[in-house]
Amino acid sequence: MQSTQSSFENLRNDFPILKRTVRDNKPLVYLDNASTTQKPNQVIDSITDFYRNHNANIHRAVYALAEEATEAYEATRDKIAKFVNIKNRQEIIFVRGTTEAINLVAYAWGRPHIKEGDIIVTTEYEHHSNIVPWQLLTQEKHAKLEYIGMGDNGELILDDLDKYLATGKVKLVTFSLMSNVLGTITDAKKIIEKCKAADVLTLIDGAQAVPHMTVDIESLGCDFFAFSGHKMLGPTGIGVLWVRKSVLETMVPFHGGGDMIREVHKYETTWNDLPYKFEAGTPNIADVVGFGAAIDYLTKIGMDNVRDHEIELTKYAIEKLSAVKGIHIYGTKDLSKRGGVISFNFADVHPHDVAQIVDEEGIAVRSGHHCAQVLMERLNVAATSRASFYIYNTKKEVDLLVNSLNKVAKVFKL
Amino acid sequence: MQSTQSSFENLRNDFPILKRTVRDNKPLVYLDNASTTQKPNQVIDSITDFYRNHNANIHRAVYALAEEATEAYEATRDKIAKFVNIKNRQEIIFVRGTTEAINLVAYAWGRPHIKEGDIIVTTEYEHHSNIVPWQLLTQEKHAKLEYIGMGDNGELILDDLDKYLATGKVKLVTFSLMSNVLGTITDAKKIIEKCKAADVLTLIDGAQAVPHMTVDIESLGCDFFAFSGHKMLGPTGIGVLWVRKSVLETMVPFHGGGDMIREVHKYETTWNDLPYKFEAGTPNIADVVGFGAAIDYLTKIGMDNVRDHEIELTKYAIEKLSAVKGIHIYGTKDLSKRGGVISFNFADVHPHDVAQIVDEEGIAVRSGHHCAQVLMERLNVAATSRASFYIYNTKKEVDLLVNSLNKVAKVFKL
Amino acid sequence: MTGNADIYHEIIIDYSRNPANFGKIENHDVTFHDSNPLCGDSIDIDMKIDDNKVTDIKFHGNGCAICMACTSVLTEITKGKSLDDVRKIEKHDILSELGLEHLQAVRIKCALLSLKVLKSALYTYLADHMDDSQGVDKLKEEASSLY
Amino acid sequence: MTGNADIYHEIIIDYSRNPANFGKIENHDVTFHDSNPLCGDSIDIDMKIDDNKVTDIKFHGNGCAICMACTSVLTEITKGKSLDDVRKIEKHDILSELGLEHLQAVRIKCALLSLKVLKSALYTYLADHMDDSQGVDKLKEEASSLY
Ligand SMILES: Cc1ncc(COP(=O)(O)O)c(C=O)c1O
Ligand SMILES: Cc1ncc(COP(=O)(O)O)c(C=O)c1O
Repeated sequence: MQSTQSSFENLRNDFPILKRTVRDNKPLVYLDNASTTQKPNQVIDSITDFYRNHNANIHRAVYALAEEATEAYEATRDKIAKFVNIKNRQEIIFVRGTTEAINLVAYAWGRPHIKEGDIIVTTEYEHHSNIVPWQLLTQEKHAKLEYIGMGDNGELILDDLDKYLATGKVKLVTFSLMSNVLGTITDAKKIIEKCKAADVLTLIDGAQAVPHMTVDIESLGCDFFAFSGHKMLGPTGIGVLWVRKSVLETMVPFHGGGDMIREVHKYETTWNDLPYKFEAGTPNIADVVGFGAAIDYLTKIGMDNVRDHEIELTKYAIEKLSAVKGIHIYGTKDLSKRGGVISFNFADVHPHDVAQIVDEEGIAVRSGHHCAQVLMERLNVAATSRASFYIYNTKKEVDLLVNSLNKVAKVFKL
Repeated sequence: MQSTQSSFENLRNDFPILKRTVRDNKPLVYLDNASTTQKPNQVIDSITDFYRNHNANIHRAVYALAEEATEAYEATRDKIAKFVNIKNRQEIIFVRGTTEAINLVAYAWGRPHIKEGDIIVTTEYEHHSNIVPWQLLTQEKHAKLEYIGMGDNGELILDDLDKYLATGKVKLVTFSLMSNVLGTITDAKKIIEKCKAADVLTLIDGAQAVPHMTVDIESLGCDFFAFSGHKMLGPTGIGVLWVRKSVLETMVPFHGGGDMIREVHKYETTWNDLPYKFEAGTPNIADVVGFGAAIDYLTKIGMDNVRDHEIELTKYAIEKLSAVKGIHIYGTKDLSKRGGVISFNFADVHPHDVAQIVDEEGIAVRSGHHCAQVLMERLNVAATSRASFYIYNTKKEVDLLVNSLNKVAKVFKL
Repeated sequence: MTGNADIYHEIIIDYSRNPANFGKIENHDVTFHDSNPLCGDSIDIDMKIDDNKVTDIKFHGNGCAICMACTSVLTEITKGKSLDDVRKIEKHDILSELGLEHLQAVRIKCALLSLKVLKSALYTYLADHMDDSQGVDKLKEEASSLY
Repeated sequence: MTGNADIYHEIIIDYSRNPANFGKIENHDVTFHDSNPLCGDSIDIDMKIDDNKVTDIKFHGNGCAICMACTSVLTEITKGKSLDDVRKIEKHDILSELGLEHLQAVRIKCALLSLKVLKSALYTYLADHMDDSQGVDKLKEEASSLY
């Protein structure tokens, strides 16, 4: 596919919800893609097809349907491996989403490895799901949680990392590859290089990065990587945890139950091979299949094209929004260092009120703390409004957003 | 709806997969319902409709789609409350399935409450998901896991429970309301009565019971109750944990992340109200909605009618199978004490070989240990074959199963 | 779906910029803090209570126009009332005052956060000052089931 | 989907009722146990090894007809072979012997469980008897990636 605005316009036909109107017959302008994305027919149909033609539980039965279901389920593992460049499919664990992935690491790796006095390092711009699990873990183990600070340009201050690494007590450095509030793309290579030199493991929260740019886990060199299907055209309820095999082998089971065992006896149990040891119980089979369809869809477009499209939209949006009197945009304006997530505030109007008024015009933007209250404290605001783009968004939609902000100005007499 | 065989025959039209053929153009006879059930159009369509018309993340945004998605998601909580008689919707937590539900209890209730020397009691006929989490917990805490034994009639020996309760050390008794191998319906009222008298909490694994009979959690009087959507016409990836509020209030968070917090600061965090404290991250929204459609569907049929239909089928199947030379059926033949799950062995033929040969005739039965290896040890077998029924199965399908067993006899020269 | 834009009438906008009873009471008899986990709105209410009457009430915190306007109205209604009468304040009293009866579910939480804080403050005060633990429990239940 | 019923030919049925080399070796030089987590099939292999040759091999355990037949054939192939030759045994050697080349994925595990056990046993033996840790690691990898 060619990366032109018009070819991206054509994609819109694949997304039935984009034909909807909301409120007073206004066409839907969906700009909350950092929260969750819409789904193309290809993904919806693959789920329907699974239930209509192949549904069965996987791995355990010999009959035809079970064979087909297992094949479809495992095929997604291979698609993921290819999509983000993972060499060994045994390292890919299906989870509900990024949140479960990170909690799995905190329990199954963190509890046996983190000891009193150890340090886990996160950053000031993390999503709650990359903060709270580490608070719980460090509190339990009497270890410490430290933060890499953020500069006013929305980028991390890596000197902070050096300072913590110098203590020799750091066991894990965990960070988002792209901020869900500011869109900042983290300099992962530099962080991982420093951590490797200090023999410290790294976890990447890829929830915002994987949907929007080419990601190559092999060449990043991290040890854990997490992302969610629903933020990249896939269904809700499915995500991925990748763990380097040498690390995965040092982890204890997370959930006990069916499929993760080798032999269960009354008083002792042995574990299944990787990755099944970490996939207890009936998994979300149909949505794994649907996730595979989402990856096919994105692969066909090409992730570099997705990124180009979003850079173009973001550039246009920053220009247009900056021209509105009273709008303050957070984060860097260097487009090579940011994704298509734009957080802003509008004079003294609370983001909730902004969101509510633009919603009357059919425009869906998010307002609030975006599950990043530590960052809100750092920015010294209670909340922001946020517009975030995906492949189906257009410049015309940016114009509609800007127009609707004029209505906010009118209501609030700005 | 009237509970006649013909009205149940009509239901088959709602299930597109039942029109499929498998292998050599054989019509599909699906008899692995204890593992997972097929889905009616009503459920499939509700998922499709969600993605085509209402998809958004829930709870946090003010725009129209988010409002609709949140309403649809929360409506299922109310449907569940009504379906299994739960008085307080705040006690209902959405999880991936029964396995996650039980693990959640083991972590969030078990870890703060179980101490060295305490006893947790389970039973010999539990699914691995109601054994392994307790092995992990009791090993960590230097506590003990004990088993209520099973008699040759497939029923629990409740004297064992008395013996353990008499020690005064039991903190939890956990059991399946219906065995997934033998179909035995546990005498839950009697167990709970004994436990209440001893001030001991009870957990019910309702994975097999809720799909097949009327369940009234309020009148059962247990403290924890778990079940899975995919075993009752619902999508994969969604299940329920119910916890009595007074117990839920003593539980620590399980997963940390978005939606489960009230306020996150760098070094401390406060928790959201129930049940959200236990629902971290983006949940499996579309499948929660689909689960609601499954409950609507079952409600319309009436669970007493479902039970009657299955008793009739089971009676017929036990008669027919017993007439085949070399077939041994496990468990009780008292139909008032068992559900529609029939485990059997056929002379010296390994269940895998039975399953494979009948699969050639289009018949899907399960073979293996059914995630119940402790029960297999108790029965002194490595595996069994298992046929399990649901609303769409017919007597004709039972006949086809019996016919296909004749082919097994021929191949193995019985 | 009905339109919601008309909720932003003059009174709401005015209150949001000039909230009533905004501030702190240094020597309060009771104070309570709560926040809305979904959006981060955050409210503290301080009260002076003499002779079972709310003789002064002030709030501070951060919220949207709806939240600020409702909190303003709530404090105005509360001031001077007996504790018994404060207990009787219902969501309808605030919503109707501002024409917000048809607010959508997610914004109801913005509108009623302050009522939740007020009821919790009252509960806290009463728990310290009365023996009737049953009445206090009922109040606690009431506060937590407001939305 | 192709039919699979023809896999149940005479030889398989015979082996399943009368497995070759079934039993235990009391004074074995190496033994290994593994099971198939999905179905519960479970196999132990004992070997006598003299002068880098498998001089005796026996197995016991429980499995379906496919598992029993494949294990029988595997032990027959193995007996008398040098360790180097045992290392070279591949899945194809067993599957083709029994006409099982087109077995579906889930049954492949029944067919190859014993090969996995054999390779693991060999790895265990070599780890104790040789210094070339690299070769041993490779063998371990090989065993675990059989299916
Ligand atoms: C009795 C019982 N408990 C628990 C489970 C586990 O349920 P799930 O795989 O949906 O987590 C099952 C189903 O396999 C079951 O039959
Ligand atoms: C950066 C980041 N991390 C983690 C998450 C959590 O993902 P999920 O809600 O799918 O578990 C999100 C999305 O909300 C996110 O943007």
